[in-house]
Amino acid sequence: MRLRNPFGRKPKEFPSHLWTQCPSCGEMLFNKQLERNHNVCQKCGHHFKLDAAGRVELLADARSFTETDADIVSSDPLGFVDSKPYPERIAAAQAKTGHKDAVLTGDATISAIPIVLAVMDFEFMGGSMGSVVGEKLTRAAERAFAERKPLVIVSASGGARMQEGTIALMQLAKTVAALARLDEARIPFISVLTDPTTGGVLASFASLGDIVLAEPGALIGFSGARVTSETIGEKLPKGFQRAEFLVEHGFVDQVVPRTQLKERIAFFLNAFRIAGQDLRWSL
Amino acid sequence: MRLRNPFGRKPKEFPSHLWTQCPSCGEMLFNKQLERNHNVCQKCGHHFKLDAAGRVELLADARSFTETDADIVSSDPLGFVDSKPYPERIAAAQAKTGHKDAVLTGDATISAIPIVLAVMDFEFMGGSMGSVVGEKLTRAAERAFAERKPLVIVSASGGARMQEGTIALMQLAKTVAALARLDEARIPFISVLTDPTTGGVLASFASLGDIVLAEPGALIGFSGARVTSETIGEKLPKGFQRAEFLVEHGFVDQVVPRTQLKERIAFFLNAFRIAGQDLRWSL
Amino acid sequence: MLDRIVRTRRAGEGNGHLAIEAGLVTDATQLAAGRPTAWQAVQTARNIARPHAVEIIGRVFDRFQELHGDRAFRDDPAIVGGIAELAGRPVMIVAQQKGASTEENIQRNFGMPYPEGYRKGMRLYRLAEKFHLPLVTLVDTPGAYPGPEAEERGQAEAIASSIQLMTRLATPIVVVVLGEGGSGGALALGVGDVVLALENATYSVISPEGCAAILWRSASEAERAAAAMKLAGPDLLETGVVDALIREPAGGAHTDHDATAAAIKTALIAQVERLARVPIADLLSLRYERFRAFGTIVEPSGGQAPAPPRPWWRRILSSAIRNPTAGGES
Amino acid sequence: MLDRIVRTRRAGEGNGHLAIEAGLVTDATQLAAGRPTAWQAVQTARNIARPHAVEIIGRVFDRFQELHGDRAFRDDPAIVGGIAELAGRPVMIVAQQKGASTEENIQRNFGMPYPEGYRKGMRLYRLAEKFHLPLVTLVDTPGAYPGPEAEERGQAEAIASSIQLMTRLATPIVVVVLGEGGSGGALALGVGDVVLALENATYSVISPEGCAAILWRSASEAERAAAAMKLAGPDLLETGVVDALIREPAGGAHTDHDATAAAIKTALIAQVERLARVPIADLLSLRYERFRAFGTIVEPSGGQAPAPPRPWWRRILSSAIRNPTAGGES
Ligand SMILES: [Zn+2]
Ligand SMILES: [Zn+2]
Repeated sequence: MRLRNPFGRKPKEFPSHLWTQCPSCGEMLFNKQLERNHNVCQKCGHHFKLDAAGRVELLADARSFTETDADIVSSDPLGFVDSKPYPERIAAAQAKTGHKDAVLTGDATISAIPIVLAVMDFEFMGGSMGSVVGEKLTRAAERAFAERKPLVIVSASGGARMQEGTIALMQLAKTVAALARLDEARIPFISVLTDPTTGGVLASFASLGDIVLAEPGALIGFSGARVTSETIGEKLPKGFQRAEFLVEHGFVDQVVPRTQLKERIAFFLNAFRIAGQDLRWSL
Repeated sequence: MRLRNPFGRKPKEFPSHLWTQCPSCGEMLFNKQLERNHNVCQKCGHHFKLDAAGRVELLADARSFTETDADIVSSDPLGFVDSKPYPERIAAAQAKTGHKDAVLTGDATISAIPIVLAVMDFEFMGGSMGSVVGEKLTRAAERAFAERKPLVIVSASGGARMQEGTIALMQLAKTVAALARLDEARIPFISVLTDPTTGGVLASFASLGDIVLAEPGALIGFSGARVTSETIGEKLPKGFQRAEFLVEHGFVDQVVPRTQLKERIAFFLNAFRIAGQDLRWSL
Repeated sequence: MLDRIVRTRRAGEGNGHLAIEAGLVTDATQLAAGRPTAWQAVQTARNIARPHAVEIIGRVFDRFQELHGDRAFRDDPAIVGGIAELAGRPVMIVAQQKGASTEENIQRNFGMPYPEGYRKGMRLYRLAEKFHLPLVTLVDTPGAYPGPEAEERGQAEAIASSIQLMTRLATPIVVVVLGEGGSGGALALGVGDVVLALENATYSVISPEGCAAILWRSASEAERAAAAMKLAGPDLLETGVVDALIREPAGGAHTDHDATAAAIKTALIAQVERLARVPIADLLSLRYERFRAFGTIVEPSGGQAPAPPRPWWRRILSSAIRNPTAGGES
Repeated sequence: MLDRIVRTRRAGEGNGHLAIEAGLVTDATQLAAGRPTAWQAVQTARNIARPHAVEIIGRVFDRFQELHGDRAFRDDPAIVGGIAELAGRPVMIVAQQKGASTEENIQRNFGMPYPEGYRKGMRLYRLAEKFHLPLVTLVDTPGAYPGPEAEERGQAEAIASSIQLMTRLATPIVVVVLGEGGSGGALALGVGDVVLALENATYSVISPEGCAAILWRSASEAERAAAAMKLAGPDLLETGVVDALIREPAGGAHTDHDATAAAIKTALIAQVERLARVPIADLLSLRYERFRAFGTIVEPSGGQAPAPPRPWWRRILSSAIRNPTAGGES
């Protein structure tokens, strides 16, 4: 019988550039294999974070993704400086991720259904939403509207980007206004919540999917658990703000393991598409 | 200083055909004066039940009420007999109230605003809704729709009329379907809940007012408090299913003392009427 | 002066748009002799071994994907909803779910929904309308839950709103009463273009026990109350509450879940297919009239009940046609 | 290759439909010299003696009739709504209410709404739309309540839905920020055709304390954070977050409630009167564009941001005009 690798212990024979320890089951996972499994632990199913490129690969049909608005970048509307200037933070995030900001948008197909796809990247300044994320998502929604294609947004965000002040807050209204037009036009919007989806992103577009799916164990909430816990000065209920908790409380349709996500999205898009083809309905 | 009449004691010098004791404050009230005050205790404001005729007098402008569909009566679709046949129960209720069934409907004005008015009478078989109540309310809503007049329904009911079986239940769908047309046409519907409004009446038209008003202390609920109490086998919270409780829980807009009811309804109808006159709105 | 008796609709006469499909019973005389008493129907409808919604869904539909939650308070396990395929056609399903065991019954609250259950249903109704999915509802409940928390969260409001939404939902609706159709809590899922019921299902304004407790002042008179209330399948056909019955296997649905599901599937495919061919405006108009017609009254004046007004969309459509040279409008 | 800088809208340039009304400040240079620091504005906006919504409503409107409840769970005292008259015109009011005392603050939850508060607001928004009542909202909140029960009942969903409903509500909306405009919890009442603010009001993406705790890892750096976030009146004018400021009495609104209310009343009457003359389709289109324009980005390709598509109602209206002989459509 194989000995279980004790949690938290990381033997020397597993160098970290090659191996990752699963925080859930303690298993040492070979990085290449983990990546091939879309960052899901083969042993216990724990979902590691997945960056935007990995997310596109997971969901879009091979070679179907064409990025749009790839080169728009944030300016510094407020001249914001905390421990370092905002432009330096952006530059660092760009260097780290290879992307210009915290969302990739583009056209793609999912199981041959043409869609507009947007995926957020938590690695880029915590997936925070400023002018660029707001603009790209709004353009994505407007393109979905103009071309009558379903919109799929995969969220991963700590909320609005403080360095853009109230302008960042206004992105909540800007994005959901564009979604309102999709809604009126009966164009499907599927929202996928991944770990973590919190703050202003959850309080805007991410909550408004016709279908809302979430990955297992994803942290999903309006306020940080720390704030909430301080508010009541006591421990929070078990599983608080986790995907499964949100299903119980009525805000998420399904928790879907990452490996089934593409097929599940395709099912819903197909159902809406087939039903919508019945022209007798349009009164 | 005047001595307070002790609760529950009814001195001989107050014969009951002339005097009524207030169950809330114990005051002996002279019947004629109580009636002039629309059955509200002058001392403590306790609201006694008010029959349909008194309700019309309270709300409609003097001589403005024209009853409609006054003569339609219930048949006995199921041949229902419990301790006595259903037709005998109806006959007894008709003799007692002077009306053909548990609702009066008609055209009226409230502070000179033309409306369709319906008032239920709890004295008629507990204000229960069978075919006649359902038909008269539906015709009232259809007339309000056809003539674009606001609809005001004052409810007082124990629920659906068991003696008409499933046909009584179908009156819930029949009445709310007619209200749906009013809603689409943006014709105001004001629902007034009086003591008691329960069961199928609350679970249909009575809950669907654009504005929902209730009289102080009125019992308002879906299930009888006895059923609810048995369900949990314990005492219910204080004020459970009373009008004020329903305001706290979000289902009633205002508790309005009977003496202010007419003026309050007129305020809302006027606001909707004046705003609606602005034709630029009709897109 | 002649009394005019306005009668309630009957399945055979009033509906006018339900073709008699193979296997459906639209006339009680089609049923075998020796039909069960009302009380036997009540017992059969409540039999814990009877197939419940989830079992029926699994046998009738393909690729069911459950959707959870009311987007406001809680996911109510007493109401199950989601999207599935019916013979290849995507449909929305909203169903009441009793348990097949004590454990499941506790989890499902014995099929008695809370207000949030009805609100989940309404969310799915709207989703069905938005994406043109026909709606199938499965009714099986002793009634809406009567507990104090359900009262606090607005059981009556939820039922009223759900009934109203169904009366105007712009997509075809087929209702199937599987077991108990318990009062307003059942009707909240019960407004459709076609209402079917299994042969031994019941549909009543109050439970027989409740009726007996109030009118006979004794719950033990439930059997008598059940008979008086005319709540069993053949009665429902007679009063038009249901348009047709779906035959059960000889021993009752609980003796053969597969055969029961197969009969339901045949009926649903035929009805959804038929309704999907009707223009939605006509469907809404007919649905209004279906429920408008319920009631048995006597109008001594001989006065005519006012004709139901033309539906607003008709009036709007005809008033929108302003071009006097356009022909064809008479 | 020339970088194209897409700038955020500014009150002075982007709005295009806000006439400079007497008494409104649309340019920060109009303000007195020696304007308060951001931190002073934060303190003034939070002053417990500052007039709160209910006091303003009583002074600005006539015959206010409060409407209670979300029709699903609870009446939230942190949100006050109802119908009143503004110079004789019926309007709907939805406002956040802080307390003027510790007792009232406890009752009002310090002006921090629960999800049911936003849902009450949404019910009233829909009622306003249904009956053509212009909507006035008054914003004054530290933020939506962050407690666990608020999370359980969907604080984020409620805010998102409320924002979205306001973006398409077919009635004129005037927003007035009275004191604290705290993040998403404020924006849930903050989407309007015109957004005004009292001179010392603030509007921010997070509280200065929260920002400091995260970015400076010390809540005591709140003063620095307040300045960096550009949350005070003149900053909001500059970024176009508000269209105009309403002057406060010299010592601040808390020194003279009557004068403050009078200034608000003058502004509201003028704005509601003006907006009521705009066809609703144009209003919705302008409202979309008002919020669509927020954001400051650099697009190195020099590519043009796509023109916002024509609103769907325009496209529907023009495609509905099929008669080729009809003139006037170019
Ligand atoms: Zn693992
Ligand atoms: Zn008294």
